[in-house]
Amino acid sequence: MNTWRARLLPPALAIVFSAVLCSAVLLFSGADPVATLAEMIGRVGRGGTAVDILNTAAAYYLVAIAAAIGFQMNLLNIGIEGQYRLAACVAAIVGGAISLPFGLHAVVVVVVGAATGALWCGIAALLKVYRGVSEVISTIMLNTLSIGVIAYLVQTFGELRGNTLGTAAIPPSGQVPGLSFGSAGTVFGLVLLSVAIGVGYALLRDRTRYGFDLRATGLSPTAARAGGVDSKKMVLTAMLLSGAIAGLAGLPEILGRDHTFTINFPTGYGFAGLAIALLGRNHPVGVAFGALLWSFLDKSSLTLDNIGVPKEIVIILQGTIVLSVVVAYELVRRRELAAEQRRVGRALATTGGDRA
Amino acid sequence: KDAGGRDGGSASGQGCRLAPPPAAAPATTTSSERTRQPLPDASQLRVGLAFDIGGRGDASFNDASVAGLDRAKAEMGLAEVKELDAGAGESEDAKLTRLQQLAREGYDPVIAVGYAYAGAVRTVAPQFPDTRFAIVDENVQGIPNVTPLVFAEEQGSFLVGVIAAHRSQNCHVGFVGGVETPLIGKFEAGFVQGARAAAPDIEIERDYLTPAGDYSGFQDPNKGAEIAQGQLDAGADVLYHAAGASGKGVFSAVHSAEAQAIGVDSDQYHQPTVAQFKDVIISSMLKRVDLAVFDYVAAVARNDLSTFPTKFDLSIDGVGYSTSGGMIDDLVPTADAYKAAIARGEIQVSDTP
Amino acid sequence: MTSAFIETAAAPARRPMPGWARAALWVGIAVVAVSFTSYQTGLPELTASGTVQSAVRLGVPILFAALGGLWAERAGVINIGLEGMMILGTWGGAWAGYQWGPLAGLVAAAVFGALGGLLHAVATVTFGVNHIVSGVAINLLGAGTAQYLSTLVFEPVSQNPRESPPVPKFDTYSAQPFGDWLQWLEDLQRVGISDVAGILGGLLTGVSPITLLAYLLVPVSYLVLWRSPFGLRLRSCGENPVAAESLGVNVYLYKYSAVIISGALAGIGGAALILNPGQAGYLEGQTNNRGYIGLAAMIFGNWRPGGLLGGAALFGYSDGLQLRDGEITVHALFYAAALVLLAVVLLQMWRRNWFAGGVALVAAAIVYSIYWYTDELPEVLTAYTPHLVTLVVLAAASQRLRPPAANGLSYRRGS
Amino acid sequence: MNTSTEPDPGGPPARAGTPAVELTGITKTFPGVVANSDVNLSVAPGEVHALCGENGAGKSTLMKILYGMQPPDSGTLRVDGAEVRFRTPAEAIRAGIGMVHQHFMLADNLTVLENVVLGAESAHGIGRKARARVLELAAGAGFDVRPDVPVERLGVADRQRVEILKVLYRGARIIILDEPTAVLVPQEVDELFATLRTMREQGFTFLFISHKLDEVRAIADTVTVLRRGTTVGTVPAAEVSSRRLAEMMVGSALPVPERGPSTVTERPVLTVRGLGAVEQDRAVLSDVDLVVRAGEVLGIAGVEGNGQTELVEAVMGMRPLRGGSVHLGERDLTGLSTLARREAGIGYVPEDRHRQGLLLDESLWFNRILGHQTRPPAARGPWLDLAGAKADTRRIVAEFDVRTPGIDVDAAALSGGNQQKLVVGRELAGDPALLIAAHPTRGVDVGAQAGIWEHLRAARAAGLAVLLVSADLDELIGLSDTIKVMFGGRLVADADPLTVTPEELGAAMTGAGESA
Ligand SMILES: Nc1ncnc2c1ncn2[C@@H]1O[C@H](COP(=O)(O)OP(=O)(O)OP(=O)(O)O)[C@@H](O)[C@H]1O
Ligand SMILES: Nc1ncnc2c1ncn2[C@@H]1O[C@H](COP(=O)(O)OP(=O)(O)OP(=O)(O)O)[C@@H](O)[C@H]1O
Ligand SMILES: [Mg+2]
Ligand SMILES: [Mg+2]
Repeated sequence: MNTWRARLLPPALAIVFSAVLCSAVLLFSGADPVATLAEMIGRVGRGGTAVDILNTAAAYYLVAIAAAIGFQMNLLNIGIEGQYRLAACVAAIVGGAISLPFGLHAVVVVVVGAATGALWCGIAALLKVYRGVSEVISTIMLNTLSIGVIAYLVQTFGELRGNTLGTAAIPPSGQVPGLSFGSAGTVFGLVLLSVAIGVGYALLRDRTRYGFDLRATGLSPTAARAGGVDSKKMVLTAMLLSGAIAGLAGLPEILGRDHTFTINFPTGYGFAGLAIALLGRNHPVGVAFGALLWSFLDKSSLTLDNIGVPKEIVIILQGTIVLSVVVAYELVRRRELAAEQRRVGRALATTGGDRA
Repeated sequence: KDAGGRDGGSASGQGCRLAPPPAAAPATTTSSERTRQPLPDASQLRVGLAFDIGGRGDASFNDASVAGLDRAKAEMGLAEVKELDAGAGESEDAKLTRLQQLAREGYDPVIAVGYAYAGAVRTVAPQFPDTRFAIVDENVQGIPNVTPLVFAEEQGSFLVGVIAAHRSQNCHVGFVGGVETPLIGKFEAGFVQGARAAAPDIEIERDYLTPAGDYSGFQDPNKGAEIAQGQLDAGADVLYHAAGASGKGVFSAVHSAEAQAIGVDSDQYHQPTVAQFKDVIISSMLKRVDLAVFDYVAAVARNDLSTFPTKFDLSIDGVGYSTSGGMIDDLVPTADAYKAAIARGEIQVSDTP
Repeated sequence: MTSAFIETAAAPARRPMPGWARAALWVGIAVVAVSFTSYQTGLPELTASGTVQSAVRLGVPILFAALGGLWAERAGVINIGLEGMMILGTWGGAWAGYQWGPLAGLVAAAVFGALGGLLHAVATVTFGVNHIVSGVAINLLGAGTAQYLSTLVFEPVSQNPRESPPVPKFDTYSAQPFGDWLQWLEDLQRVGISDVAGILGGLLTGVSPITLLAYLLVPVSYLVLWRSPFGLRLRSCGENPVAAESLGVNVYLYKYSAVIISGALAGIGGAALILNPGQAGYLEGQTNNRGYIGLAAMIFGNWRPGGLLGGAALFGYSDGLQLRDGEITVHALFYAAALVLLAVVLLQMWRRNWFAGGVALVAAAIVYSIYWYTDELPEVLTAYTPHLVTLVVLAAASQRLRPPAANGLSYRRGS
Repeated sequence: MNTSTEPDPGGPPARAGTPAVELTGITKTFPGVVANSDVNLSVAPGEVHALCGENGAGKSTLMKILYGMQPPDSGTLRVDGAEVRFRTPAEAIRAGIGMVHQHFMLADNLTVLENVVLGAESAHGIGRKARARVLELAAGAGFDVRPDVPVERLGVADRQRVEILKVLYRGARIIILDEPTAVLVPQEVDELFATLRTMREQGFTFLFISHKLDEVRAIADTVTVLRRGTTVGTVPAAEVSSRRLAEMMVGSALPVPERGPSTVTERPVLTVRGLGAVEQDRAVLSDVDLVVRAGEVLGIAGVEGNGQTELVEAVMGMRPLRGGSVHLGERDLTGLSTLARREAGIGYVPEDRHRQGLLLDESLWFNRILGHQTRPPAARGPWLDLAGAKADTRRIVAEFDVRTPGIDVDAAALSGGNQQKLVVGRELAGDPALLIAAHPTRGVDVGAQAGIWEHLRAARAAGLAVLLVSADLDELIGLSDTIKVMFGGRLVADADPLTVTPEELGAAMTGAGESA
């Protein structure tokens, strides 16, 4: 199903449906949905919101790509949450402890982040390949365990600044300068890393042998095996890759703004990543739009306090979008499949099909 | 059917061998003296308030800052207050945005509630040099338009430690922390020192729900109850909690064991969400965020921050203990003696456990 | 004419122990190991009735979630949305409980959870959506809806958008005077007797109706699912829905019922967080991933009621223990683990399975040396003992697990 | 026969003259396919009525309509003279119809008893009474059954008995058997037929589908032939020859695969030595030796489940070995991965094209890449060569007459025969030295079948070595230069395709002595 209709219709339907549902909820609770939406959109033009949306979308994009790599193979890496946080923590510790020339320093930090994410995810991968433990359960457990490991690391290697426990600051040689828009904020330099990862993912998925193996395994493990794809190896490498990309997600903020990992480091990107990957159907461009949409909803929801609308409406909106987008995809898929079968049938009938 | 619950750790002992309290001495200046100067007119001020997670209704420092502003409205005619709420696990830029939004909309002063705003205030304050910022719980220094509102939690906790030691029949008390952060560490440190000062042989249980970074420890009353039950089972009979919403669980466990509890931050005896347990809340460690906020607004209205206290400690009643319910009335002289000794500097209370 | 049946169906020479007997054996070994450890290390907490009660209280919400998972997955629907359904249950329970008392709260929690289940069923059964995807969405929706409703409904009363006002609780009941007698035995501090008394006392005292319901629902789930026509049909939908449909079973209907029941059970799990004595009302974030843990407990228990009871108990016990001086008590668990591993070694030797025995022996040595060379564990790590234990046990045992054959597959009638 | 097994006297006694089942004008279309078109069928009570027809003729579809699993587009159904309309199998069951499916419909994890009583719990519950009834029915049909064994532990013949018990338990009087003998060895077929005869005496009516014409003539009273979805005719089984039946089925003389002149050379391509494999402590392959030479088709005959699948998987490197070696030419493949073996020059037509051959939800050109993802024209180094893959897909579509509107449609949209042609075209691309073809024409219509045979012959003439596994003995005899018979995981006999008959081969396949 390669038609544009089949690709764009479901997300559009889903967003419209979710918007209608949320409008109903808003009306029910006595708020004005049009004003709410106008306020949220108007918000983008104000202050640093546009830049924040972009910056957060970059992080969301990374976690979503990490999720998408797993999804391509029907692997559910629910552990992205733990991977990006642990990776950010370890990368910040290393970044604060070493001293290298400008540029190289940041590269090392990025590599450490990716490696940490990959290793943490690798535990789940090994358990799955060699012990048959469902990655869903193991990554859920690893998410919780990562909290303890982070607490331990920050306590052991961190320092106290006021009331905040954080890792040693990364010196300027390891910081990544951003693109400043004055009072509208600064776009992180590592947003470019997200773009690069996106391009890499697109190439990998559609143009390389590895990407083919990945998709083939996801579509039919049995057919892939008969076609010479080593499924154990694919599970392992896909999980490592997913973990590595997840490990990058916290770094734009750390290298671009905070220069340290504190115990207040944001949470929740991992689950957002799963949802965004679904929204964008694992497609590099689709996921980019999904990340921007998610980030927009997040950032502009901050303004809902101003007009007295509970900002939890945005979580409902996000949940509805995810659910309705998959339902819409399924409905459109069924319709397209039937249509295609009819089309093939007709084509065969005219070329002299062998039946009836 | 169980009647009052099992007497897991209820008092059966004879109490501690108590150390004599320090000699009482004339009290030093208190805030009541300072505020005796006439209140300024704040009707020109529009205050922006940025909450930390928990937000309005947390019955803790968020609510206390609201209370301070409410009083400012009532007594100084404060014109307008704008509150913005925070979300759990949000990223730094959300905090930045919140402060910037308040500053840009012309709110002055802007009060950031919670040390989580430390980085954001450091970033935003220089961008708005004409706006005055205050931050609760973090000693941000070196930025001219930022005023820290910090407290000597360890001193207040010291006093409730003394009270706990005097009230314990088993000579065994407990501390339940929510999340093992440095800030909560100050509560633990003070409580332990206070209890030891009053009863050198006392046994003290100390537990946290979760380690640093896992903020679910402030939001899990069930685990709070289990930890408290564990301490009660171990023999503790007076528990002090600094566990946010998980404190409810502590109170309920204490309640069903018919032991005694000490609240935190505000006077929890009067707090509606735990009203069913009030008869076991013998006291609360008071952290007067309301007072600090009120004083700060007054100082801003007066346009004179030079005499504003650098730390709200016992000497200016920035921290203290409550006596609501009258369950510790007999201990007031003792506690006040310790209080005076601390205020005089005779007793130094360390802020790390 | 008869030979083929005899031949292919003939049981292997060494008839394996029935599942329940094996489970009981291992429970026995674990209890003995822990009692012995408690005696050796001088830590009565390990088997104190208080610890066991704590384990029960912590385990009950997980048990409900696990039962919810069991019902859904036995009908072939993976339910990772348990967490969201649990959250809905906490909200519903607090809302109705606040107005009409705990019993109404329990019912409302079940209804709210069931609504989440219904949504999951619509998505997965009717629309054939990937079960995990739907579950993730329901977790988002459950959390968002509860927060939104809480802002609308609770804030005016409790002054806090994240909390409900206090909710009336169930009373607790104890098997008196049996409980006192057990307490007396426990206080004697005699090896073995006191431990068993502690464990029994913990199970039988301070029991609330919800806990009782949890105890009951395990055998009831077993009887319904394995001993009733309804259960047979339901399970057949998880094993081979096409076959079931060909025999006139309305697969959609059974899947819907199963997922809705699953949601209701998860909702009751949520209610257990607010209606049991000593617990607060609704509080944002209070489920704290217990739904996921329930799912893990169910997998751990091999999709069987008795097994998931074991999973929930293990989780509740290690959580209860780590909350009581975890640095020391969890450390002592290493000693118990070494003992259990020794039992495994003996068993494998007896079966002449030298390699497995050797591995277990090495593991026992490692675990014991950790115990020997350290005095306590860092608290930041012991806080997550239950999760680590789950992971380790799954790694050791998951190859024996046997999920329903059609679990997670989407089924469409007539294709 | 034990009289206690008398079936429920629930149904009305069949009156002579009223057909037990009468289907008139049944039409059923699937997207793009007319499966049944104006089918008429009349089955007398108490007879065994056979239904014949080539693959895809619409037999299964017709039976599914009778059993309420699929609604007909038009036409009427009568059971015992009364017009019925079944929306679900439950309604058909209530009308006394039972069906044993071509692919068993059993839940492996459930016990025999549970499988039998499922859906019919209202009769005797699921407890003691049900067990007694099952044992009683089994005894009546001459089965010995252990109700508490999980079905997964049963062999095919026993599973079929469970299926029959299911039907009996529901009190069915009219029983549909869809290709019941496909999976059975001849002795088991005999046992089955004995059961059917007994039950026929007791008044049961059977609808019996089979491709094996001599079986049909052995058991059936009447035969109806379907061709391309419509009824060709109904004849008494006693009066019709197999040849005549075959002609009715295909409309002309049966196409026989022609071998053509031998092209066998002396150059060994595939050499397998001492191959062994085990599964759960059971030897599924032991000590298999074989050599396939360039230009040779080596056929493997065997009843399903005797190690053919395992042999193919072992040669393809998809199954761990317990011993032995696999050489391609001089090269030792024993430790290599499936991919490396494919790269070394093995093409592989798997036995189940849906599960193993195709990515159904992807385009034809994407499917072209599968198995060739490391080689031109599909790939260049680590990169895919999409243009090359598409061009080669167009070539396959043209050369192999794959009927499709284009190469961008999903593989799922093609009919089975066209899917199979695509798979064969793909596996013959890149000039492999060896082709492993497992059931290359299974479920494929005659036209496609002839096309596939033609391509195999052409490739063989060009020097390709072929290892052919097939359950279709005519195909095997017609195509192979050498035939080996597999039984119980061993190669037990050789046969010369020039002289061997299907009957002799069939005997050898059951392990009954050495063949010619
Ligand atoms: N569910 C379906 N959807 C689409 N087409 C179908 C479906 N079921 C059957 N068909 C088509 O209907 C035709 C008749 O199929 P049917 O299964 O009745 O054949 P059959 O005579 O049983 O063949 P075989 O001998 O292989 O069992 C086939 O061409 C098949 O492609
Ligand atoms: N849903 C479907 N869509 C398209 N084609 C189908 C569908 N179902 C079946 N077919 C085609 O119909 C053919 C026969 O279908 P069916 O499922 O009845 O197989 P069968 O009769 O059991 O075949 P076999 O004898 O090979 O086991 C298959 O070759 C398949 O390609
Ligand atoms: Mg501790
Ligand atoms: Mg068929």
